[in-house]
Amino acid sequence: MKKVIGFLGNPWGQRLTILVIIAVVMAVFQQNFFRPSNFSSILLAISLYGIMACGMLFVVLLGGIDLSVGSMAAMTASILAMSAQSSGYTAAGFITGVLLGLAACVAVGIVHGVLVTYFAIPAFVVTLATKYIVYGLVLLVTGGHFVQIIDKGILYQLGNARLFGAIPMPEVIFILYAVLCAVILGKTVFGRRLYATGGNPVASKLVGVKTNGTVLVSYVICSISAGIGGMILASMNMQAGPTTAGGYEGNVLTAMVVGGLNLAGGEGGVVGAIFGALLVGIINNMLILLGVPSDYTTFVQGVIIIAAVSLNMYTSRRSQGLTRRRTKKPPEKIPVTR
Amino acid sequence: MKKVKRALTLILLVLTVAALLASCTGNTATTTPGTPPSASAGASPSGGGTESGQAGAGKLGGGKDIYNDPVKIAWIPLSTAGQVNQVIDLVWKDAVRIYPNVTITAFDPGYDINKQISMINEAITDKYDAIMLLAMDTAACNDAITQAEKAGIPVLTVDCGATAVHTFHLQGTDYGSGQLAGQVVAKALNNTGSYLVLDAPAEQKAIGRMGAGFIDYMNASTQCKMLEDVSIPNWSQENANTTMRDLLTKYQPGQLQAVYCASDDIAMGALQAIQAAGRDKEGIILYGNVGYLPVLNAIKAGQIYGTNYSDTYAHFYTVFHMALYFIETGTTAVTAGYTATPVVYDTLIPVDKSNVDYIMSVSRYAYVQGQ
Amino acid sequence: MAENNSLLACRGICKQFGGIPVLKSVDLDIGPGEVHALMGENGAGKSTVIKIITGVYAMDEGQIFIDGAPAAIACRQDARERGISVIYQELSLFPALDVTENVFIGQELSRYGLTRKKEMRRRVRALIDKYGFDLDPAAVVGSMGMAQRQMVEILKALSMDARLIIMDEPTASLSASETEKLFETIDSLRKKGTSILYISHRLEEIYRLADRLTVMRDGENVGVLTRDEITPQKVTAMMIGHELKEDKNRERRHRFEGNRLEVKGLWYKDLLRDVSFTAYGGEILGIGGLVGSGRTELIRCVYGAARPSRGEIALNGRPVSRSVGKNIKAGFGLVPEDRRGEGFVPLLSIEKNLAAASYDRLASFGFVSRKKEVAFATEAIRSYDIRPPVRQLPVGNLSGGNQQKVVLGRWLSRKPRVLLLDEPTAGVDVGVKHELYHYMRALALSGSIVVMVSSDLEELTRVSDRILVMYGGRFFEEFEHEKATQSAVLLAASGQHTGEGAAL
Amino acid sequence: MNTKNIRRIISVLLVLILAVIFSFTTRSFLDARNLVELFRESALVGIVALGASFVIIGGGIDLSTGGIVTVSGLVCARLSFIPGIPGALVLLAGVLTGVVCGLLNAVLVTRVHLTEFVATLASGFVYSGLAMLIAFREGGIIQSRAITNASFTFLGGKIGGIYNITAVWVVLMIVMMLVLTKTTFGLHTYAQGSNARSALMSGVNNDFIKGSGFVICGACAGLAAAFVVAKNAAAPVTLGSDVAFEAIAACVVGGLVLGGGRGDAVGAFLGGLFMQLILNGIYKYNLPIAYQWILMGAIIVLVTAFDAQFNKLRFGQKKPRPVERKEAVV
Repeated sequence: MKKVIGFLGNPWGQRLTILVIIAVVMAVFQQNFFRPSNFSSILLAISLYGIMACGMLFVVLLGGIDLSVGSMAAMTASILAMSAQSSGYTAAGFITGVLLGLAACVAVGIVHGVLVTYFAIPAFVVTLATKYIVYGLVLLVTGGHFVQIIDKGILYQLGNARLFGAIPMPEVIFILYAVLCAVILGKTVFGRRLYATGGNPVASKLVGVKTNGTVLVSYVICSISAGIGGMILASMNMQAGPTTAGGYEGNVLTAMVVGGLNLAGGEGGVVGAIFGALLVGIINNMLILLGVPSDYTTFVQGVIIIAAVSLNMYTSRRSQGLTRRRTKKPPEKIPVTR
Repeated sequence: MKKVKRALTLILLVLTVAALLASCTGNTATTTPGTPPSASAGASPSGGGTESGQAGAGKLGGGKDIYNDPVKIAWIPLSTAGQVNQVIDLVWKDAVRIYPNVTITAFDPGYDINKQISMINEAITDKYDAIMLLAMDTAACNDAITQAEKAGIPVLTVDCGATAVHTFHLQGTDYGSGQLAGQVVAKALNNTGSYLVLDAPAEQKAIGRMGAGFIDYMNASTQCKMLEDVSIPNWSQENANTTMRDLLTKYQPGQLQAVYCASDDIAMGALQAIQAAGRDKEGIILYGNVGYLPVLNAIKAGQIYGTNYSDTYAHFYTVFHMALYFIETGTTAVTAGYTATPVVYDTLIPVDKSNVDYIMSVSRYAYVQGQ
Repeated sequence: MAENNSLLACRGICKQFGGIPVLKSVDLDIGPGEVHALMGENGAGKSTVIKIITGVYAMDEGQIFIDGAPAAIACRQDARERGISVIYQELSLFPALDVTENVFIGQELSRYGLTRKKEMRRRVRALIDKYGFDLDPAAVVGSMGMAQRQMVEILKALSMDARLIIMDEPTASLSASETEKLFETIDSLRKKGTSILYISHRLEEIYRLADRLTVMRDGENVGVLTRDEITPQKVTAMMIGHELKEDKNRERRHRFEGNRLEVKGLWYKDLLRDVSFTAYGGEILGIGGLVGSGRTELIRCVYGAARPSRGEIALNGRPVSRSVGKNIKAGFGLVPEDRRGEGFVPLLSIEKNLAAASYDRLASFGFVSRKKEVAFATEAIRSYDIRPPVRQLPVGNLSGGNQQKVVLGRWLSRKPRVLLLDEPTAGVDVGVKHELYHYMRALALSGSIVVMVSSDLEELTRVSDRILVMYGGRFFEEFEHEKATQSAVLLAASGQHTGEGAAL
Repeated sequence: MNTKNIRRIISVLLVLILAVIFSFTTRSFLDARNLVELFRESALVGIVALGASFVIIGGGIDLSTGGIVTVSGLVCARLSFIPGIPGALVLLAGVLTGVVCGLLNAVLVTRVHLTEFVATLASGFVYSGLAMLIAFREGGIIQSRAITNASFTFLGGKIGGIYNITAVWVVLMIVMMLVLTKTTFGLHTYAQGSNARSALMSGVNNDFIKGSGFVICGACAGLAAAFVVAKNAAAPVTLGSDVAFEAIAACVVGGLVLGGGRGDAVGAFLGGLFMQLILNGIYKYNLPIAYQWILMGAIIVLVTAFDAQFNKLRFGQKKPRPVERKEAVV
């Protein structure tokens, strides 16, 4: 038994067990699951909130959260669509649209960073407020209507073109973005600083890490990822408006949680975020392939999240932390005086 | 540093209060709440020229003079963000241009049932003359609707009605559209084959009954077999795309002959999925609803079989005129003693390759897109 | 004192942690209404005794008598019921609650769940008047100063009608006026019959307060002195025991005139008043003084982690910048006092913690070169013998000594020009302690400046070449290595000149 | 003038400023019917905010209140169709559903040791999913059915000009103020929010306090749902769509701090009222709905920025730690 708990202890053990369970279920009920076209459709389905999950990872590693990813995506989608439409779908219009959108993301990211570090407001409240504000701004800018994208020019290619004829652009961008985030986190000095600040901000300060700067940049990266997701969505749907990417923060948060990331910060990597997004995608795909009536999907998703997270929490506490922690601190449980 | 932050926060707080004051007071200039509504029972009929040639009709009966008295109409949709709203705003602009004394206030519940109910209450408190409503739930708004009717405010519902008795209901595109689509698709499949339905979001199926209409028709008068009725969250195109791709994995070539989509967004999503899976050669019949421009173009290109086109512009223009009529005659379900809500069915035109050019020339959508 | 009339008597208490004996048959007698002081160097076992008396740890052998009768104290609750309560250095109050609520938390007077606020407030006011505190029962604790918070803690103890209050270093973070107020409080407590076990390093406090003083060294009590027997010389001699002979093979040290750190006229809050000193390369400069005398703040100002109100700091003539990052590049390094809180990142691996400060060398254009990083870490693990030598192991799982080696290794591998250390060997087992001294010595001999703040008198006198003792926010006395004795340093730390060193 | 009063005055001021502005610049704000409706409409988020304030003061957070409202509403609707069942019993069933959901949250947090954020995020999905399972169906399609049980819909109406839900909201607020200030349970909740470790040391049973916080929050959500369903005589499946976030925003505007230990029920009450006041104002001025979202977001940020600065000023502690720093488990 000891070895099994050990195996389940490390993250890869958990991920493998979950995947094996899924494979067994699908082998029994719906063999089509194993078709290559199914995997590419899952990858396409998760590529958008996969990109956002990679961005959100930077913030979660610092113990923060970003609820405004959905509204940010709607903002950049609308900006891109409107700038393309107004410029007659020229390449210049497309470029300005992209730059404008990203600039708006950077601005909101900076606002998040400043409010969380210098004004010490919890990230939950800041991003909840900006979610409302950004949605309001998008409503104002688009007048509440959807902007149609008629032309099949470069804007269309962004979301619908296929690299080497087979791989859709959103998947390509998702894979590139995931690699980029992995490199930033794993290979750059900024990545090292991010993990240090997430694990112990005071110690990082004493080692020369500008913690406030790191937090600010990670909120900007999270906003930019949401923005990129929004732009791809606009081009895939050939339209953009205030409710584009509605409710995406729910999927991204679920991906974070199911991916085994600990929301208090300091732990987890791009692989965890991607696995989380993949798992969410696979679950949705399974529910449809198994013919689960749509009314039950929310219920099943909730139960699966609880199961995945409890498994993750139970095993990691059992195999590493729990016993060690108990001896270090004085006995937690003392008799209640009342 | 600390003093700077504290000062900054205080200034910001004062600024918001000032902005509040400015935005509210500044705003009052445009609307005219200040002047009490002239309960002009006996306003003299003014022969002001009206576009629709109702010269001299003046006042029919107990209500207001819709040509001169200030009239306030509330428009409460599911949410103002959406495809169809562009045309609706166009209708209100044209309507107000013709009847300058009428102001139409658009609310935005943002798909939240509690906000919609409080907006209906708001309209009652502010003594609007009529409420045009797209009910979010067939039963939840009943109480508010009956209160409005009792307060002498006619409630006109559009597309999504309510079970409570109210003044007028214009049955739009949903159940009827499903039935009509059933006819067209059944003919195309000559009554055999299996189909999929990409339906409204699970919680909104009650107010978007296209899927139900389609399935009822298919079961009643054809041998077509329904494979699945899948709801698409948020009516969004990308969700339709991913769901359709999964369904295509499930149903291999030959197992699927037709797909009925509850809205044109969903139809475009399904089309993208079919093209991406390289199965557009199989001749799967795709049928949409409402008739947005992108779908009309796809029909022209032969990628989508057809859709039900309803002239949204005329649709809402009718509701506006009915509202004026009720205001003018002062009739509500209570005063007229209705025991059931009078329902008028809107015209639906099935569009396919043959008449798509004609429809595009007539459709307000093209006009709107072309701006 | 005869056994029977002492409030609390401990006989032959032994305790060992993981095989290492911490207490070797300790005896302690505290009479009713007596202020009994307990002194001893860090690691003499003082805090372990307290934890046993208050039921946090169980003792291996020995007996505790209360009012002459044997008493078994198994948990915090037993101690509390027998009237023993303790005030730790970092207080355990609730900033959001008011004084009354803080005092009565956990033992509220209540009828059917409803708190009897008026009754509790009346009791608190009665206690306040009885002992002459100036506290308002309804004031919110969060907005109070340190002294007032301590009074609330005392009130809390008194509210459990404590007959013995144990105070652990209470004046460490108090200003002079606040300390005076605390002494008045202790006097009024004594008059009312409450006995106090007072743990402190400050000799002048002991003279003023203590009726009796027990001195401990290396887990044994060395003797009990009554008030009139207490003299600085006797106390320090008991605390230090035999002076270690000079270790002969001590390399001749010579000063690198070229590498010097000058600090002139440093002022910082009310802790540092016009502090000036010069540290030279090639020597280990020890900084003595008591807890809370401003030593930590001094080296943090030098390092750039704290911002002094006035004063200049120069390294070889060039002014030192106020940003930690620039200083690190310029060759500074700091081993902080609170290892767990400020020393390392527990979740990150040994490798990443070691390399944390050296990415200016291990990375180019923002990209970390894995090869260099791995080499850097392996080299550090090998040369500082960090065990277990597994690069990927999170530092949180290592033992105290190895954690300190990681923190020290992080700086030593950079060959720093100035290394500042704050209590480098606190809580580290003896074996690792000597290793750390060796590394510090080697760094100094290579020409770097090493400044070590320490409360461990033996470490201070044997390791440092020159010792500056702080007292009252200023440098009080300077000792050369040859003439420095532990007792002289301890006396200097309490503001007593003994003539060995040069008065500053 | 201790800090609690100052923070409360700010909340009252916020509400008063808006009320004064609206009464002068619109014709219908001070109209009796509008005020009565305003208090009824803010009662849903208000009552849920009261429940959520217990969890927040104890240092936690509850994202599942939306799901609880929806599932409790549907339980009431289902039960109301049992012939002859008294309305009060249906109401009680709604509250019990909320309590059961709160219990599950408590078990997830205290026994399964999930963090509050993750546990309630997931349980929120479970409850709204559950609601869809027990919703009324006609021909397989979710269709909310009008409730005909008179004794139940009576509860949704008015007694003496004031809606029952508003009266219950005010009474609940008073009861909660008493519980928070006058009982040991309330004191322990504050203690746990203010300094969890030393609360444990002084004998506060943290798991019990945290658990009962979730149960109270669930009960309040169930109660609010029952009243709203009684008023509308229908239980749509989208009843609680974004109640969870609005309730937390209401608490924050009312002076509660997400770290715990500060703020009280009056703050949550005023916060709930303030949120609806903004909506009410927006409707009056024919302001495009965009301003509603922008105004709400701006005010949340401003009030919390002021709070954070203000608390640092009063308590002088280091930056309040939003997320309790995790002991190194690995």
